[in-house]
Amino acid sequence: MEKVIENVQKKFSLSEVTSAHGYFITCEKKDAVSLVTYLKNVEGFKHLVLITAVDWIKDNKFQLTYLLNNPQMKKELGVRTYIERSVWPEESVMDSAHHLWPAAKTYQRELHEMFGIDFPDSPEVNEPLILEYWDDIPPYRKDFDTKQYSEDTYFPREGRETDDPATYMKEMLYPFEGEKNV
Amino acid sequence: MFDYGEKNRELFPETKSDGTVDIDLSSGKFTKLWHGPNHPGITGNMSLELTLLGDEIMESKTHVGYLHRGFEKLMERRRFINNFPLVCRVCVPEPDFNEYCYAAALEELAGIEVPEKAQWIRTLILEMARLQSYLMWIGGQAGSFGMGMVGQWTLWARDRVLQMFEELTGGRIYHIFILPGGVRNNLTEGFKGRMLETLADVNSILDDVERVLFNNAVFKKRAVGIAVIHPEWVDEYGITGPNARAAGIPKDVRKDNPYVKYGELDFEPVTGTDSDIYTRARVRFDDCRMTTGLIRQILDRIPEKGEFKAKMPSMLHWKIPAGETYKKAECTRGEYGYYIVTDGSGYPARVNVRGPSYTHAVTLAEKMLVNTNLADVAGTLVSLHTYPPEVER
Amino acid sequence: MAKMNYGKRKADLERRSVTGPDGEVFEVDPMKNYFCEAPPKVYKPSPLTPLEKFYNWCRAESIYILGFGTGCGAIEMRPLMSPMYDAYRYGVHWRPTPRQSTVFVIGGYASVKTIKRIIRSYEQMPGPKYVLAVCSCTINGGMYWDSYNTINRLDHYIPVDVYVTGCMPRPEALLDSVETLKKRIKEGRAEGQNKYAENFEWYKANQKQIIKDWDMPDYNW
Amino acid sequence: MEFKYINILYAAITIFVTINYGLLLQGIIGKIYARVGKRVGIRIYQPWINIIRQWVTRSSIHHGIMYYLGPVFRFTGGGGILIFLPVIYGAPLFSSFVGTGDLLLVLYFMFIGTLGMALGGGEAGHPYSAIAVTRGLSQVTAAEVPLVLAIFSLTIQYGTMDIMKIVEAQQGSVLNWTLFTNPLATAAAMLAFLGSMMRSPFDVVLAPQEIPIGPPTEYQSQFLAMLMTNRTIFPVAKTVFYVTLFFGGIPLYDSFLLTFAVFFLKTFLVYMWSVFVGVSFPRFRVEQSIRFFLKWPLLIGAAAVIAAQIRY
Repeated sequence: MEKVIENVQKKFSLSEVTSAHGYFITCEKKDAVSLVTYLKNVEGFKHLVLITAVDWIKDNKFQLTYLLNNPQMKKELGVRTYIERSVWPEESVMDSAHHLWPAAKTYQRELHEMFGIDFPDSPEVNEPLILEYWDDIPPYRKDFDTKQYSEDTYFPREGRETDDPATYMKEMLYPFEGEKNV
Repeated sequence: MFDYGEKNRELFPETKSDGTVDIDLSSGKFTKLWHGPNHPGITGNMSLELTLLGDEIMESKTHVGYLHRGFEKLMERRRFINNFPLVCRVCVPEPDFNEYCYAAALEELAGIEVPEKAQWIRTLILEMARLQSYLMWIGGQAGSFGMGMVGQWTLWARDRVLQMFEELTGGRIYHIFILPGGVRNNLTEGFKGRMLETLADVNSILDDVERVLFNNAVFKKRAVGIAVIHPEWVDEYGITGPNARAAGIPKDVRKDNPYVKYGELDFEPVTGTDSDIYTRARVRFDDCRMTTGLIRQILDRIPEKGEFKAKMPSMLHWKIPAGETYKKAECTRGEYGYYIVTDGSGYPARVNVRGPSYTHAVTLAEKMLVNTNLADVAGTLVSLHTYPPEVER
Repeated sequence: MAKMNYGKRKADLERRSVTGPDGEVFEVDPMKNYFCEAPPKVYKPSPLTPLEKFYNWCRAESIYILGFGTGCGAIEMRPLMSPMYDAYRYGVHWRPTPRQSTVFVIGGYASVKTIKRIIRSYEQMPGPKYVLAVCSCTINGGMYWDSYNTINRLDHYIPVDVYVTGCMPRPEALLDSVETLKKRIKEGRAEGQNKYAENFEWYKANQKQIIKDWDMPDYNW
Repeated sequence: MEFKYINILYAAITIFVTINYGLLLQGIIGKIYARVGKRVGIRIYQPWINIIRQWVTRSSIHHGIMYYLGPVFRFTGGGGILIFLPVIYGAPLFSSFVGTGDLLLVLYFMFIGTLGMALGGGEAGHPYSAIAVTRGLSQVTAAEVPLVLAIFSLTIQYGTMDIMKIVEAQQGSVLNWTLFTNPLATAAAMLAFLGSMMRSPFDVVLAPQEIPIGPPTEYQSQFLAMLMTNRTIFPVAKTVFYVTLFFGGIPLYDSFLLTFAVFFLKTFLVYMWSVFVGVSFPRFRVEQSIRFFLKWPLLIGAAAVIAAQIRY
């Protein structure tokens, strides 16, 4: 695995390599798809496990993760890249990877719908996959408050109290243990 | 004698240069069929939009989202330990794989060592979950071809396994038994004997099913040579689990990246060659048989003494250092994975669930169903063992 | 959503003229209810009390459940059909089409996309029809009380006869709920269909509030 | 045979008795199905409640004139077979219109029920109904071919198309049954019987996992009750038809109990043949079932015709 990362480092500029809990490498946005292509075609990472995004709202960017699997080495390698986080209703844009794996299409459809990240060339990317006529902020973005939305829309039943479990249990159930551990 | 040879393509509409058919609904040659979500032949609450020419499917589109609850969003609002009741509900027939993946990912990030005995009990729970899920699936596969009897028998056997779950965990469907640091409880007294009895019942039912279903001439006629997955598709479409193994590619996370105690167990992944509905059914059935054997091995080797839970910090104030990891397990449908990102607070920054049905039900099914018969839709979907909640979560 | 392509399907719902395979041109209005435009009616029970009692007994003893697994509660429906809990003993059957079923079992949470189908199926069922709401999610949202995509209270959208609590309720609880429903039907108290007809405006307003693409007739028989 | 008005009453009684007998049979078969699946099964009287339940449905909709007439056609088919057959040979009550029509008429009635269902299901306009209608008509046509060949063989053997005479020839000894005098025709007809009983492997018409649930997808309330009544008449009428032609009919004995016992045993066993096959096999695809009927049953039927031609 270290050898693969060395090979990659010769060709692409990696800003970060972590191997504490599985191998993850970070590259620049413009390199991401070509790096993934290289990993697939040369290093044998043929199996696309998932494509997903993380919303780092404080740093104002999206992290995209391509998780690849090498069936020969039986190891996973995550490729991270950061793209600019646009303010809704503007959409962030990323290059599509559907030409490498047909399965990537679905992940990109979901990312477009749930995060508002557009993949311009990906087939059917503009068609909704999960939601129907959603006209709010894409729900997986951190600035979308699902509790507020639910309370406004779906008639919450009265009498339901929500307690923060930490304080509730500290006061009611384990007064001593709770204090000890804080 | 009655082989009509190649289909008379003159009656068909124009095919384009890439082999796809030009679908013009206004020509009156096509029928649009909304297959589901209220349809007994569809696995769960999802729907297929089929375009038919006669009995043949020209285009298929999968529509999911009927079961979307926004788990990944909800998990970001809850503490790590509060998420356990949520994760098991991602996939209803076998919740334990979710619990295991989530717990294992947290342990990895927080650096918690799981005791020996807890690992054995986890292996046992995971195999029992696999067994009950397979038993339900066999009934579904037989039922999709109109043989309801097999489903009755296997569901009885599944209920027997669920009773054992109930004894161990207190729940029939959702167990919430695997927690970070170990499991919730020790084995009950006399559990081994009762489990062996149950396994004997299950095995006798499996023998019956083998006789009635797999040696059935009509079942063979319906299932052999239908809905073939080409081995090349396996990497392209991200096919895992029994679907890949039936195509001759021995992909099994239990063997490839042994987790919990699978490294110490003696087993070989079942593979097939033909990759049609019959082979996939056969691979799953043999896998089910193998699972009963694995449970016997586990019961023999499970240590009597030992801790079943590691010493954990107070769960309510549990903060996990920043990091990201991907943990996977082999469920009945393939590779099940949790990708977790933490930022050092008491809440996860992002949880992404990778269900095997994600590619099986959407991209693969859309490709496979083209040019099959309408009568084979249910059988094909069930043989892929798709399950919608893990697609949309 | 800025770029989501919702327009393609919307065009299918517009009024247009279509040329048939034999050259005939006819007008199609998908939003028009071709069979019946009447709103639901309130049905009065038969004036002959003993007869109505007999009818209600029959309605109670022959329960056709719509085989629509709307949520995770559906997983406990299969054991009901199988040897361990055999619900056929109590006159419970499953039917695949809403036209022929009388009891709708809502298995747990209903997402917005599903509740639209639930309403359609419910309105297509012939009356008197009954609704069993299974799992906590139908009562107050349950586990998903703060989710953006699941409803919290089912009784705001369709009338509910019997609730079953628990997540997930055991098959015995489901059998017990069927017995409770039978009791209510025999006493003549399960008049969900009439309740729906009487409060039609209120139900429709609630439904339209959450379903943003109301591309179906206001009442579909 | 001259026409008497009392025969209309007799025919009505025959049909009424058959409905109740069919419902009883349905309950028993449901029980047997359940026992094979290790269940307790439905209550024996459940089919009666189900029908009444559908009759007392409050709201119902219809889709046009053929939607009304479909169940009527189907009822005509089932009832027509019954009243032109000697249900119990020698009892005037249960052989009301026998002699006014012959075998061909009964065969015609067998088909008209399916046709009625096709028209009614087609009018309902559901795509599943339309698909099921095409499936059903093609399969019934295929299954009819061996049956017609078998009946052709019978007419050669007995030299007549009069049902009364065919039954009469089979009386006396068990060895006089067509089963023993013309086993080839019986075999062909019994295979064709499977195709018309709507049980797997030939239940492509209903096929819940493929096209739920076939032609009656849009039928509800009283229309469905009518169809359910027909579904009880039709199998009984068919089994009586087969018993009459191939298994010696049901003669009238001195004791009522003995007559009923013979009637029950014969129809039940013939019915059980389709149930037995239905429990043990999954469902064919439609073209597979058509090919099945056009292969061995057709050859057996043709052989029966040739054998009858040579022998008689």
